[in-house]
Amino acid sequence: MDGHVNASSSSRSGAGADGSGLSGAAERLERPPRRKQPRSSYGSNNQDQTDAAVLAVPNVAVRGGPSGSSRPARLSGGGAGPTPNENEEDQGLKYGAQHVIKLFVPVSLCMLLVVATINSISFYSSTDVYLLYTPFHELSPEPSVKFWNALANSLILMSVVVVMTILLIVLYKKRCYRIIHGWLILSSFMLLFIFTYLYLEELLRAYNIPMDYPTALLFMWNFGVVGMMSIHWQGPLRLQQGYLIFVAALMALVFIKYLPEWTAWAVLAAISIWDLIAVLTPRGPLRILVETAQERNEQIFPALIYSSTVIYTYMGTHYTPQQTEPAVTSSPSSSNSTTTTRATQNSLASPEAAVASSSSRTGNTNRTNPHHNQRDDSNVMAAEGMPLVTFKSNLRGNAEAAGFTQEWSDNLNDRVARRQIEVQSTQSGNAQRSNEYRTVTAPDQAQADAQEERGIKLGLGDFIFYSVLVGKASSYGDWTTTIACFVAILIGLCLTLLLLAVWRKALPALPISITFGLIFCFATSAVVKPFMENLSAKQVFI
Amino acid sequence: MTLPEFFGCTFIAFGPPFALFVFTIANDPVRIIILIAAAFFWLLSLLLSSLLWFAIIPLRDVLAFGVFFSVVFQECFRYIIYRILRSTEQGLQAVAEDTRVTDNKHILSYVSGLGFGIISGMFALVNVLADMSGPGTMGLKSGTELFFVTSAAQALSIILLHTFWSVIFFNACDTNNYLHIAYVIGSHLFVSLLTLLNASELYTATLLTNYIITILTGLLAFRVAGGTSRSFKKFVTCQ
Amino acid sequence: MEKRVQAAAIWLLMLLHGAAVAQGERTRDKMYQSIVGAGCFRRLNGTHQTGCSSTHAGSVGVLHLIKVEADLEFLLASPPSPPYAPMIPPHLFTRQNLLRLIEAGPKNISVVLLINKPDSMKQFSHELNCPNQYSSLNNSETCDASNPATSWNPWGTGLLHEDFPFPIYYIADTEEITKLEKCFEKFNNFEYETHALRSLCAVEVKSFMSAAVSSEVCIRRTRFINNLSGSKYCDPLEGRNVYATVYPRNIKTDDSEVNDIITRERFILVSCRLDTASMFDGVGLGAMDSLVGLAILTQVANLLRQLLPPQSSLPDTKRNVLFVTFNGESYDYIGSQRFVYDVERFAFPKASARRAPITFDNIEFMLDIGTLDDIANIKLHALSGTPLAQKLLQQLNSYAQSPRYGFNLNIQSEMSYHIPPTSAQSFLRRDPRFPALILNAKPANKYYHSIYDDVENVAFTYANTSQDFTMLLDVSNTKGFRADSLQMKVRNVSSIVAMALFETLTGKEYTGSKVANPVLSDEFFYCFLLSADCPLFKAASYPGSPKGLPMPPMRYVSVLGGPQESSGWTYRVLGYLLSQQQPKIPKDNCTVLPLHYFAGFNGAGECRLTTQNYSSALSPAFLIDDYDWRSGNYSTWTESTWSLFSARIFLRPSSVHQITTLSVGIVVLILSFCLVYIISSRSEVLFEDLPASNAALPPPTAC
Amino acid sequence: MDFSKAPNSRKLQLCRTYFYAGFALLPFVWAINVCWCFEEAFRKPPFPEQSQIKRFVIYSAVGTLLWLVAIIAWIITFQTNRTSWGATADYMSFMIPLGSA
Repeated sequence: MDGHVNASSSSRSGAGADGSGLSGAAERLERPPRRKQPRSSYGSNNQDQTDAAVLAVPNVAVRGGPSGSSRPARLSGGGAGPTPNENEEDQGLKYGAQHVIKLFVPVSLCMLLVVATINSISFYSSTDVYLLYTPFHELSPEPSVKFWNALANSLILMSVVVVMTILLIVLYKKRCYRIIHGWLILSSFMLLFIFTYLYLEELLRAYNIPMDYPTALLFMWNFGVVGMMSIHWQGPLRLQQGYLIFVAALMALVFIKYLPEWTAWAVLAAISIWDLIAVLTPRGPLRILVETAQERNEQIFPALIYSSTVIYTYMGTHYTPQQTEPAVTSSPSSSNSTTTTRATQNSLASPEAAVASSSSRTGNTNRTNPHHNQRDDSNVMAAEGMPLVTFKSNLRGNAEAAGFTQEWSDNLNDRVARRQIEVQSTQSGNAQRSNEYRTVTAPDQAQADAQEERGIKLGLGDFIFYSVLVGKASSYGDWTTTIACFVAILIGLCLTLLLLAVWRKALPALPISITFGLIFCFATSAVVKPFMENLSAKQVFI
Repeated sequence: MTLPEFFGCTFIAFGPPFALFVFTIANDPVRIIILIAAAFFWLLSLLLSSLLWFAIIPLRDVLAFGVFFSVVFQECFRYIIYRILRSTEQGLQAVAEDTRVTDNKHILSYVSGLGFGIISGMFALVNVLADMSGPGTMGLKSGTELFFVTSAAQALSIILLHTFWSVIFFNACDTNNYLHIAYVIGSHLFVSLLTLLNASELYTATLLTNYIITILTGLLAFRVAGGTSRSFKKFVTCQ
Repeated sequence: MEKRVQAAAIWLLMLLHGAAVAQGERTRDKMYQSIVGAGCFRRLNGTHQTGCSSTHAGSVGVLHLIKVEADLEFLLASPPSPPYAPMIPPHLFTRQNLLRLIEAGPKNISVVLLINKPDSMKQFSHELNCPNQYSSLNNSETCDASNPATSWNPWGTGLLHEDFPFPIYYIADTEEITKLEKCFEKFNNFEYETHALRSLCAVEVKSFMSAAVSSEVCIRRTRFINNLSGSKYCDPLEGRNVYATVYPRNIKTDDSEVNDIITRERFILVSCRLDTASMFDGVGLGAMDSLVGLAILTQVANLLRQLLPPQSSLPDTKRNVLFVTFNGESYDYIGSQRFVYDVERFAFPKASARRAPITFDNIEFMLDIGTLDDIANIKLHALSGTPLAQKLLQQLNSYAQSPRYGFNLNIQSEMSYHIPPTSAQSFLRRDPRFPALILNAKPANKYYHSIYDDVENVAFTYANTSQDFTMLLDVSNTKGFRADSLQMKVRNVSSIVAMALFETLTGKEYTGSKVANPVLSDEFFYCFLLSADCPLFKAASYPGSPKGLPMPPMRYVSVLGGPQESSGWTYRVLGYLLSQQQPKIPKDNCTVLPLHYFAGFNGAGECRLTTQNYSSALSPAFLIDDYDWRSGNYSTWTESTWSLFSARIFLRPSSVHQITTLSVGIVVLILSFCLVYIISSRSEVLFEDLPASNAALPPPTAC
Repeated sequence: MDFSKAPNSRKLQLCRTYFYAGFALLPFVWAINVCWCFEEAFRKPPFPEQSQIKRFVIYSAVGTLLWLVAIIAWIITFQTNRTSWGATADYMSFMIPLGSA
């Protein structure tokens, strides 16, 4: 995804240079080709197989079977008290809590980086150069004109996005992976080298530190290459996460720097709305993409996604929304879309493949098939709750930790698998759904393999736009506003995840957080700030 | 650059809460989330109170008015968050990773109280701290150079007070102990209104009384949370 | 869009409450108070840097008012709480004191404030004793710094050419000064020995200069783009010379070869200096040191334009008078050096002017109007007593002493290498035999190139006789100006010069009674010394064009893109006074030069045939590739770039206070950590009657 | 990717690749290789590839150290001699400080 990020950034910042639709278009194309790349870590084969296997289950499975076997397991697992459903439910929330933190940390880090930069390097807080996509520069003093400028700019950006998306879809259908792939690498390359170079330069300039070329170049070279390796190839997970956070922060800084004052706000608003549309309308561009992805059994770009070592149920879901932002920001969030794509596609994998893989897999599916056959809609909830459970068992190798036997979790997984088929059959169209389920199942088979594969994967799109919001807020030099935005965004994130767990429906991640963020930003700077300043000036504490 | 002053005040105001966070909050996701949620609710209350203050222009300069209502709003939101936590207790029970969160309901109140305290302390102090990192200190036109230290101390007392208040308040709500509720609201009002005296630089008076109240409230919270003189003795003598 | 709605709602709310936007004052507003003033900045030449710069973050010093010389001792002898910022009145702002402050080192003295209290000031000139010493004729006789008698600025301290390790900030406004003094009295001015223990009133000056070392280095660094966004370190001093001729020159039609278009025109070059210099940014009018000369040149131009018969009726119809005002002369003759450089290369006037180039052969002789501090004893300087010089001297004196005009002046002559530092030096440097005559008075300006060379220094009072200043007056008509007034002095000198030139051109003595108009010089000085929003400038600009600012135009040569105010106004004024009215041409056809439409005295507007033009005043050193910066052939002055000048006063906390605060903070931090750890680890003991502990840590540790 | 979960042959291959990659003026890669494979090379119970991994890790560590020393030495020399080198130093500079020689 950073790849996209770069591309976009490059095209944008270089607006003068090559902000032309073409480059943008190219970026948009980048998503799918991942599969061409030899990647064992994220993608991949084993994963697909497993998914396929899971999916396969129903096909091979025979309905009706001894329910008894499952019961005791559940009981043991659930411990005393709650019925399996709510029990699993709770588990869901519990590990939900852990996921939330696992997201809070990187998001906070990203925001921190941006805010720190904004406050220490004046270069990024002053807008002198503009993007090609924002022809109106809001130079006139009166707000009404600024307002219309901002509106026009954001509309232009959105339209660019839409066009790009369509172009992307077309190219994607035409399977021009070469181009897309090349662009991805190129763009991530640019972000990692050129924009880091700029950042380094401004950093040194801000503190007036002399530096010689050999050192600088050596540093850039090492930094960039390692980044490419860990993002596109293989590297320590922490390193990759670090790079992704940095890249997201860089991208956010680029937006803060090159978008005119009000336009930045307008774009934030527009994007979250666009999110809603793209995710919730039946024919959102995302949908189409997902479906094509489903038809072909395609890989996602791991590179474009921040992944902690947690299941990415949520991610898949609030990915989908972001999928659109890439459109807006051209690249950054395209990854999200990819996530969904892969997820869904996996869930819909073709039976044959599934069978094959399943055979290769541990027999546990077959063994467990019986129970979930008999289990029906009552488990739907269970199924949802599941991922977390399974996740847990996988995450910290020993299921016993929470008093669940391995077997129990296995059963759950199978039920999940089962569930998934049913849902899918009923409404295979719903990408988020299916991928939700799929993700559910993902971990347990993957268990043997690399862990991060079932880590939470959050699109850098979120990182970027959260950071843009907070960064913008902090650029006014009022810390209360910054903190308010920060808290608001985190709460928004929480809420998104909560709703996700409650509604079991794909939700865009940006709208809630950004809405909260914007409300609190404006409210704080307009109303709260004077109040608090009056108080703190007189040392009154409330 | 008076960075020393900056760090000094930062440590004074946020050192204890930070320690609390590190040792009692950080390693339980649920607590972190509750902490942030509490902070968010405090923000809401502040937003309401400042809206009120903002809307009623004539009284803008009468800070006591704004303070009074903000206190009221805060307590209302304390109650709201109490309701919410209690209603979701079932869920939490199952959710909590270490069961202590729910077994000992004081933890919830403590965490949310800390959230209240930290955010209010931040809002009160963060801009002052930011201004502190410049080359100068207070006192050119008005105020004394003690301004920053006293602000930090006040902030600390407020943070701790919020924590204690929540503990007392929640428990009081559970046990319908209206006296305690009254005490919480009353002491909160008293402390906030007392700080109005800071404008006239009566630091000793305000700080002393505030800290006395803090200690009293702390003791009360200690009792409420199940501490007794005996247990304290045991604790001190480490048996 | 709901965010928009939200935002809109909030704005609406604010509007609802009218403009009463609640504005809480930030703490920093109570801590800091900004001080308005002018900063000293850094200039560089080929080998050195001069002027001042603050540190990157801004220099902070404790205010200390210097009332008498002795007060400095306190600062120089290991002051209790360094660094300090002495506030020095001009009469103590001497070379010796400044050098002592420099010696004290930046750790003792970090800022110097020059406060505008000229009461006991006797002199204030920080130019060298020999201005432009290093680009003048290389002759011991020309100027001897050690010997006041033969130096051209005996009062000069040369501080303008020193490099200060601290910023110097000039505070002119008395209110600001009282602010500073109040603060000093309130916080600093008692119990000096306890300074270290208490918070002191300090000032922070930000005037960080990008350039360093020398023009060579900073130009190299500026030209060498070493990363994505190259940064600018310094700009060469650059301005515009303004020139005009009495008679319009014919427009060169064909762009034929340079050599065959060399005309047989013969010019009398009348020149003076356009710019001035001072230590601080934006202040310094150079009233006496160069404005008087400029005023005289304008008067002469006006006179000749009106007295002379049409060119055709001259005995030699190829003769003409070329008035040139050289810019940047204060910095090693930038303007005249460039003029010489261009003339040598047939590049003057520049091609775009579409006039035949002027060569040295075309220049009959040069009459350079130098600094006329004391009208009473003007000298005509020349390297050698050529007949030409003798003739002109005789002509000048004949008019100066003739009873019918009653100027009662006596112009001595000095034919030696003791040449004043004026533009002529550039010409003589090229060729000592160049016929250059210099009108210069014995140096009497105690405020040469300083911020105090202003209205008071020339004792100018604006008469504001709103009368036509263009017409010539009868010699007897003084318009009520006293004989010793500046206006009259200028009138006399300019009349004499003009008459002499008239005689030289026409060959016959001037017998008319019309002389220069004192009102013109009155208006002229008003415009250049008090307010650019004045009748003369209005008359000389296009009707309805924006008025000048109600402040005197900046006369520092400045850099490319700098405000070229003085050259701009001079251009208009010369254009107006040296042009011939064309009543027949309507306004609409009066658009393309040399035709220009002026508002005129009464603002009615008139079309005139003008002759004025600009020529670049950028030192040739910046045109020549791989110029040897140390050669000293040309001026190499550059001006550093800077981001901002700002000064603010505040209370600087004592180190004791800071350390205590910090240590208290650390103690609190550590204590709280230990306490919380113990409590949380053994909480089940503390809160015994509870089922489980809320400890977040593994089992209790014994203490 | 999770290194510890990868099959030994893969570990070896990765370690080798990182080691060789380091020769392209990439000391950072070597450093990462050290941190990443250290576990495998020294802490884990012995397995066939371990000896090789160990070798690569040690080489990488040595390389990193050499680079570190070299870089630090260079930086010190440059920063101390920048002014005295004059123009050459300027042409070598990625960032020339404002307001000082």
